[in-house]
Amino acid sequence: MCADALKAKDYKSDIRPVWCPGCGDYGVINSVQKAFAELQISIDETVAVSGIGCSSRLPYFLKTYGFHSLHGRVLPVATGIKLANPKLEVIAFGGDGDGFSIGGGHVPHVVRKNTDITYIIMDNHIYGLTKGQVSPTSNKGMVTVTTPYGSPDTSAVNPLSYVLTFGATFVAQCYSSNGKQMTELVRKAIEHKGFSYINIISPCLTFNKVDTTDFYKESVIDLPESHDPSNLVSALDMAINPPVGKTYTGLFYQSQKPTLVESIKAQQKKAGGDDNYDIANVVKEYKV
Amino acid sequence: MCADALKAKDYKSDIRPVWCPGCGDYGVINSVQKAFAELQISIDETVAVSGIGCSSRLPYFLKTYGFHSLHGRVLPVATGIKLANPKLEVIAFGGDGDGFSIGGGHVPHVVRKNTDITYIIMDNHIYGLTKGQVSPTSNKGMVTVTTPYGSPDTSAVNPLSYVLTFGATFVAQCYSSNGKQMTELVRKAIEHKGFSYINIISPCLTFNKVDTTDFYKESVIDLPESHDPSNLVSALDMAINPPVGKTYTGLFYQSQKPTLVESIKAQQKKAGGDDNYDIANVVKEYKV
Amino acid sequence: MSDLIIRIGGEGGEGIISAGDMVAQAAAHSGLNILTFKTFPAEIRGGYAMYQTRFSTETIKSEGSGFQVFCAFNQEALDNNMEELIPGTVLVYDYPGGDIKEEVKIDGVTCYNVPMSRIAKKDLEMYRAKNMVALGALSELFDIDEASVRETIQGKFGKKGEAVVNTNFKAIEAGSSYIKENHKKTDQYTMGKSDKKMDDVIIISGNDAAGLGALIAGCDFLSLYPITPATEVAIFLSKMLPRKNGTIVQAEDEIASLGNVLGASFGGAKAMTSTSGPGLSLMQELLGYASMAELPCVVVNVQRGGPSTGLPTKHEQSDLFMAVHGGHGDAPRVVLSPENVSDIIDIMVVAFNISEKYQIPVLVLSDGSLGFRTESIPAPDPKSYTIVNREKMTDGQAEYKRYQLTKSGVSPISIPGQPGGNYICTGLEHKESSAPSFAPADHVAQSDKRFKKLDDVVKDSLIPAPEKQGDDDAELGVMSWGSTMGTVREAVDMAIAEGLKVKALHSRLVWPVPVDVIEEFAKGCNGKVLIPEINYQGQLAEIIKGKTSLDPISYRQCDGLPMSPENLLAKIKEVL
Amino acid sequence: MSDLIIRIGGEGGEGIISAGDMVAQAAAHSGLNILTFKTFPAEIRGGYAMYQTRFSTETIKSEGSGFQVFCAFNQEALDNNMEELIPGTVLVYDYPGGDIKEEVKIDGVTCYNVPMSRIAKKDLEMYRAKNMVALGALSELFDIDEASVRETIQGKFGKKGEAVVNTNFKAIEAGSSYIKENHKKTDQYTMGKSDKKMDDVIIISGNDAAGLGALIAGCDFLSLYPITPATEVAIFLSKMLPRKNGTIVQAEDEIASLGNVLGASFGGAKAMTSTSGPGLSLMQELLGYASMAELPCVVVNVQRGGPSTGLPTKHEQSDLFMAVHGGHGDAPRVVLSPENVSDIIDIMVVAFNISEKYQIPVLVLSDGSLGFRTESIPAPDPKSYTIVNREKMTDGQAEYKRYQLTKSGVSPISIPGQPGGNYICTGLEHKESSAPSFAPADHVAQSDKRFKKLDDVVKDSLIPAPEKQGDDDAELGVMSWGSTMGTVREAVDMAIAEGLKVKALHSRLVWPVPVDVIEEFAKGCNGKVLIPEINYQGQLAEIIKGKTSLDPISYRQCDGLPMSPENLLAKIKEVL
Ligand SMILES: Cc1ncc(C[n+]2csc(CCOP(=O)(O)OP(=O)(O)O)c2C)c(N)n1
Ligand SMILES: Cc1ncc(C[n+]2csc(CCOP(=O)(O)OP(=O)(O)O)c2C)c(N)n1
Ligand code: SF4
Ligand code: SF4
Ligand SMILES: [Mg+2]
Ligand SMILES: [Mg+2]
Repeated sequence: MCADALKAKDYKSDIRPVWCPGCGDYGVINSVQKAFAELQISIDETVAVSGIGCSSRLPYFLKTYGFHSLHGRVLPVATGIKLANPKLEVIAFGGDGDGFSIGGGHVPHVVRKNTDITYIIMDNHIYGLTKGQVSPTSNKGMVTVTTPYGSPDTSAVNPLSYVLTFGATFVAQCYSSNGKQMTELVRKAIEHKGFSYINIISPCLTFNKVDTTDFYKESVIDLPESHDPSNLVSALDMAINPPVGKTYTGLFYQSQKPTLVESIKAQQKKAGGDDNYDIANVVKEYKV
Repeated sequence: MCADALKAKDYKSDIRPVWCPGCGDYGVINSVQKAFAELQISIDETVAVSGIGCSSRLPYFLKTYGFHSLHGRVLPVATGIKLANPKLEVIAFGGDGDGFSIGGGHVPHVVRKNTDITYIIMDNHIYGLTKGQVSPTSNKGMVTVTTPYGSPDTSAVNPLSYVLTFGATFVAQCYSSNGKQMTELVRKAIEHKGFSYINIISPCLTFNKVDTTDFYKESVIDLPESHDPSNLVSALDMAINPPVGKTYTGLFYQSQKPTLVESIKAQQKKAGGDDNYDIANVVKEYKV
Repeated sequence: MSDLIIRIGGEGGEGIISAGDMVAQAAAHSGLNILTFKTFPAEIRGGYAMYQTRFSTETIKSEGSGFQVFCAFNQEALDNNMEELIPGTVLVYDYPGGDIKEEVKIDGVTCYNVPMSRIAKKDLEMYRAKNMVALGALSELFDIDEASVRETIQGKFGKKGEAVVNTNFKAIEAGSSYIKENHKKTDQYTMGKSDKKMDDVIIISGNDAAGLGALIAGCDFLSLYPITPATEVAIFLSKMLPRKNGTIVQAEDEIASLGNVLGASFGGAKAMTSTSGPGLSLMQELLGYASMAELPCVVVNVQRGGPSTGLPTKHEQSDLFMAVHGGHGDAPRVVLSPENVSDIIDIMVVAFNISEKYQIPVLVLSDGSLGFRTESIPAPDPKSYTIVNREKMTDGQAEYKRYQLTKSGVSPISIPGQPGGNYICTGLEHKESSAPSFAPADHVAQSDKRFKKLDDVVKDSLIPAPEKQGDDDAELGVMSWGSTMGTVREAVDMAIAEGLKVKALHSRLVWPVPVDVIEEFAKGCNGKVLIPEINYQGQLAEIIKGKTSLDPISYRQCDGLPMSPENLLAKIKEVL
Repeated sequence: MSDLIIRIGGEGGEGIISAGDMVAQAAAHSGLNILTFKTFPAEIRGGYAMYQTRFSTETIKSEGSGFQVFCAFNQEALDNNMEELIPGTVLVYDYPGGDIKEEVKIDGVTCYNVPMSRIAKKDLEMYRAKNMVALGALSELFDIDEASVRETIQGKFGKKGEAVVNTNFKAIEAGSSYIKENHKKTDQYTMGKSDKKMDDVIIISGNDAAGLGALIAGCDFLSLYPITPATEVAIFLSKMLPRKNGTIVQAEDEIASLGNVLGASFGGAKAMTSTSGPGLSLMQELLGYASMAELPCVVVNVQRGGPSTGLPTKHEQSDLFMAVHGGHGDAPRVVLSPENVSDIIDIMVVAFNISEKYQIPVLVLSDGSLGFRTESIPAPDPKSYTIVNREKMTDGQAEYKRYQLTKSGVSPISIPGQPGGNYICTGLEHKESSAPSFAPADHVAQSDKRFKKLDDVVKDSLIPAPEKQGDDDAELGVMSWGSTMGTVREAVDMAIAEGLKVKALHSRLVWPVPVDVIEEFAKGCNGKVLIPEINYQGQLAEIIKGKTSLDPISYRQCDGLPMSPENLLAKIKEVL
């Protein structure tokens, strides 16, 4: 690295994070800044996009361009930004509720189109910002303010199999207390061409008294060495069937497919796309 | 059957279907009416719910209660009806666009809660009612009015793996020209306790010139005898990897899990649920 | 001056639309102005469909009132139009051998039977040619220029080969022969002809024109979700945008569409979406975001009959309240409404210009009648338009503040990629820097900033000034919006011709309300202003009343149809 | 009469809220009326939080104006309130050893320092007890009844065991001892006491009260999506509904919530959802469906600062335009707005009654101030309320028509399960039978049917008649809506006490506008009507202007805070 290389702290904005002390999201932003530094990513050509939630506040604390959108709308917005200017590095951030509850309808389509963005979810199995209600990744029976008699939802959403089903080309999971692995995976996700997804287990100390750091200390384990990230069926298996009481972290799956930007460029080519196309030609086609 | 048993035609309403001649949806409604007759389903205690689309017109042509909701909203509405009165048989109908595009955000949650309804999609790989645009089940490259240079969507949605991923407890596929199989599967789906899903391949003769009846005549085949519908991995495999150029029909998967109605009843029990609960008790809790 | 309306009615799918299109094309070929009007069922097949064309040597301002000639393809069409078959009109109908089982006789109406179905099916053995037989009969009866008809058929079927063209010629001839052999023309209607040079005329629908206007404005991004009656805007742009390396996306729903658009606009694109009522309802939250984050964007809303799914293929102007007041909180927007097909092109350019200049969402309210109708209009010259782009942050600026408080409320915007322009686009209330703030002073200052823009919009010369029609001194003023403005023009012309003291004001800017202009207009007629519109509640009238000193007379029609000038004239006389 | 306002301010998470709650509880224990007001940051941690309690022997109508006593937990809190620390007020502040580094002296302000942080941390070795130390100091200074404070602590911590209770007692004592040992009271404020029997008084927040009202009304279905500041309505019902075998669902988003509700209503349930601005924006399409399909449903919208994500924890009344005019097409709704916590209970019952009776969606507009505040109110008697249920189809009816045209616009509804009641609930325009129809006559007739209901709603005695305050003959009338009505009551009382000729009208029905009552009210003051409200555009004023002959004077405050009676009184004097 040359002398004026950007350091992790150079990616910090002037705004101080507002998360509770001990929130997993602090670990996430640290790794993101480190990964940025490792890649020497351009501050001016990167956009951090988010929805609404504690986790969705992350872009404020980065020095890049940012877009704090609406609850659940991070993916459509990120798509628009990337398509407007494919040169930009577009990274979407959000929470489990933002991504899989109100925003869940966008996921299949952004994934299956292999949209050229990186999507990082801070999964705390709870709605943090609204002070502790069940989220789609909360387990059945969880007691929260809106489920005082236990959540009636038979199965939780599994973020990894969710995106794998729709054809995601990069899928990983990590844990907010494991900075080294997290930084590496964030870097790889950004480097990946096409849609990349990272599910970061990022505990909410304030409102989730079930899935705590103590709980994860025991349960988070690395994917087995034998797992081949080019094998989709194995990836699904690792996602759905980890050993009882355990959760795998690591790179589940990676592959290459045409990306949305590539497909749209191909369309433009087919249409004879020309930056200086004269609209008068269109008018002519309507002549009597 | 006794003398005054209901016949398929007794489930027909006075409104004449408005589909194009040859539309696959005619076959669907025939099988639905036959399955109703086989089950001797009550006209007054059944509700046919739908979204918006050619296929979503189906409830008008049934004599049961009906709810023609909004584009994409069939599942939330069907859920509300079932929860308001669990005695009702609630059957949701719709198209591939209605269900997996604008309505796609509801699918994961209605499925994972094992909501006690039957969901029948008439999948024609196109937007019929709006006159032929790509749908989420259309293949990449498809030329339509809004994709004159071919659809850029890298992968299509696979309805079967979609609902299997979220834990659907009854998943089947059939073809609108195979009345016998269709009637049997519709009957089984209605009999199933919990969420049941049937994907009916129902060609749009008017706007889909790719996935036509001629095409399906060759490509639709029965699931292999060896397939065990209690095996989820096999079901996913059959859904994702049929023989090249082929599509399986039959019962992919069936299992039992607590249903949403059961879970909610359990909550009420925990709360000491009492139909005649006196609200004055609540007021007391707020006394100074 | 010649002015003739020919209406064709029948079952959806019988080729009504293409027969009508050809009549219109042929007329335009003969140098006439045309304005068409179609309605069709919300179902894909079956149900009553209608296509009418108005021809004139003069500029056409509206669909007109009723018709002079009606061509019935079946009994339902005949029944539906029976009331309008008044003395002096002409009926051409499919008989015998078709759906109409009895000969028709109506007092004062000239009736010509033509066995269209029978000729197509039996004589020509091609049932789908029924509409061409009808076209032949109509051409013969009303003197539609034969060469022009042939040219139109050649243009339409040429690509499919000589055989197809000839088949259609044969059907046309069969129709015209039947008339020649069986009828003697007893009515006085003929389409006429004009020597006008048609070199610089195009025939285009309102929806295509909206797309064309967007192209001219420099739009390079569209995200859409299909919906009747707006889909054609997107179809047009799907074809055209890639030609200039623009991007089009069919999104998963309307929320995603506007999300795409706002992302693209932030990224520097001139972005838009097109939709109709139900879609616009879904966009309300993100529209509020655009107001708050000050992102330029254009939404074209082609209105249909409401509420809810309503009457998807029918004409109505009932989304004004939502356009103006739809989202939560106090969020400024601009609402424009074009008057006719030619105007749509201009108004789309204005929409983009205003949106870029003020960094504000602009809604363009078109409607079913305007979207579906075609008109012959002067070919626009793309180069002749003024194009405005957003004021960008100057490169190399120190301490850039995205939401800086300025006199105009507009602050320069940086585009990702610009060094030193980093900020966070946000829907939270914020400081000038874009950092969140819930301090009372920031909310007050930033609210002022956002709303201040509207003061300048009202006066901006980029928006065509409201046009006055008639003498300033009048007993009654008439105002409307959207396609009903055309009806007002025609009705007020008629009223003035009859010597009535009536005037009109035509404004494309609906919101913010151009209060001063309206007050001044109302003064000349002692505040007596009639506002006709196609909705139940009298939405424009209520908005004008809420914003000005006027207490307008609201005249509402809400039956899925445009308002006819005759109808409005009658109302004008009633209130005078 | 005693009337005292104590405000506590500090960093979110320092226990401000629970200290404030305890002050309020203790006061209520001593027989006083209380009304509290809190604001907290949109972030989970950090940022300025504030809790104030107003105590009085009389009925309390609003948050009041400013405070008499301010207790500062840190420098930011002190800074934020410096302007309001006017002569005559009292400051209690954390010093030395806390965040505030210098002794405070302000002209005319009595300042008592209490080293709350130091006492908690050093002396007691429990930092989180800072708020209890403060509570002890306040009790000592302002004569808050000791027994009541102890009872409150017992009530709050009793379940956690003796040890916890004692710890808190110790902290309280430390605070009061500090005052005894170091200060001599020099101000004149004391909380006072009343002999009022508190047996039939409850302390409840506005959000809980909304839930309670729903329970009383017979609500048995709630679907919700969490959102500040409305979540507590759902939290309340999540706990309570299952007790009566009711159903609650946390849906995937607000669209699904209202979808659930409409399905449940169709199925026969009394169903509702609770939300705030962004959620209500997303519900617009389905709300239009409810109007079209004539499904009863109640939506409680607890407003927050807008537009967009805006100021999620701040007070504002800016969703009125959307509530009235939000969706596409012409869709009738009813909008009600409660005045205070007690009123919310009643208005929720009214909302369900009207919704059931007229088969129409009813929106209840609460707001951040009303939702979060607690009040001591008379305990409601659930049995004393009139409950109205929808008119069902009579069993065994022949040829049932769901959308039959009736004089009132309301037609009996069948519930699935009723033999012979089969119909299709639809968002398409339809015939009386419910079969789709796009015929002009059906659209006209069914639109009339839908809107006719509003004529009866305005006159319905189920809705409390607008209340008049002051003499009919006055120089100025004042009107508002929601929680600002309380401010109007107090300010108008003050004005009248000063001999000014002012009166007020208080209507819970906001839409349809009760035109006749308002016109009559305005007559008595020559049409001079002032409309204060907490939004930027003056939304109620514009709506009233659009619907009546009034040209109201609009007075807007839009800074995230409620309007103070003093402030309004000044405005009243200005315009008189
Ligand atoms: C349309 C809308 N509905 C609801 C909300 C309220 N809301 C804000 S954040 C949030 C959920 C946050 O949970 P998650 O996405 O998991 O993020 P976390 O706070 O846990 O990081 C909700 C419901 C909103 N802002 N907008
Ligand atoms: C909010 C909204 N957006 C768009 C539409 C227009 N629309 C009606 S049906 C339809 C798609 C129909 O496709 P599908 O669901 O596959 O049904 P099909 O007609 O093919 O049976 C669309 C986009 C609408 N009615 N509402
Ligand atoms: S509430 Fe939970 S998720 Fe939010 S900042 Fe605190 S610890 Fe983190
Ligand atoms: S358009 Fe297609 S889906 Fe619709 S009715 Fe016709 S054939 Fe069926
Ligand atoms: Mg979360
Ligand atoms: Mg389809």
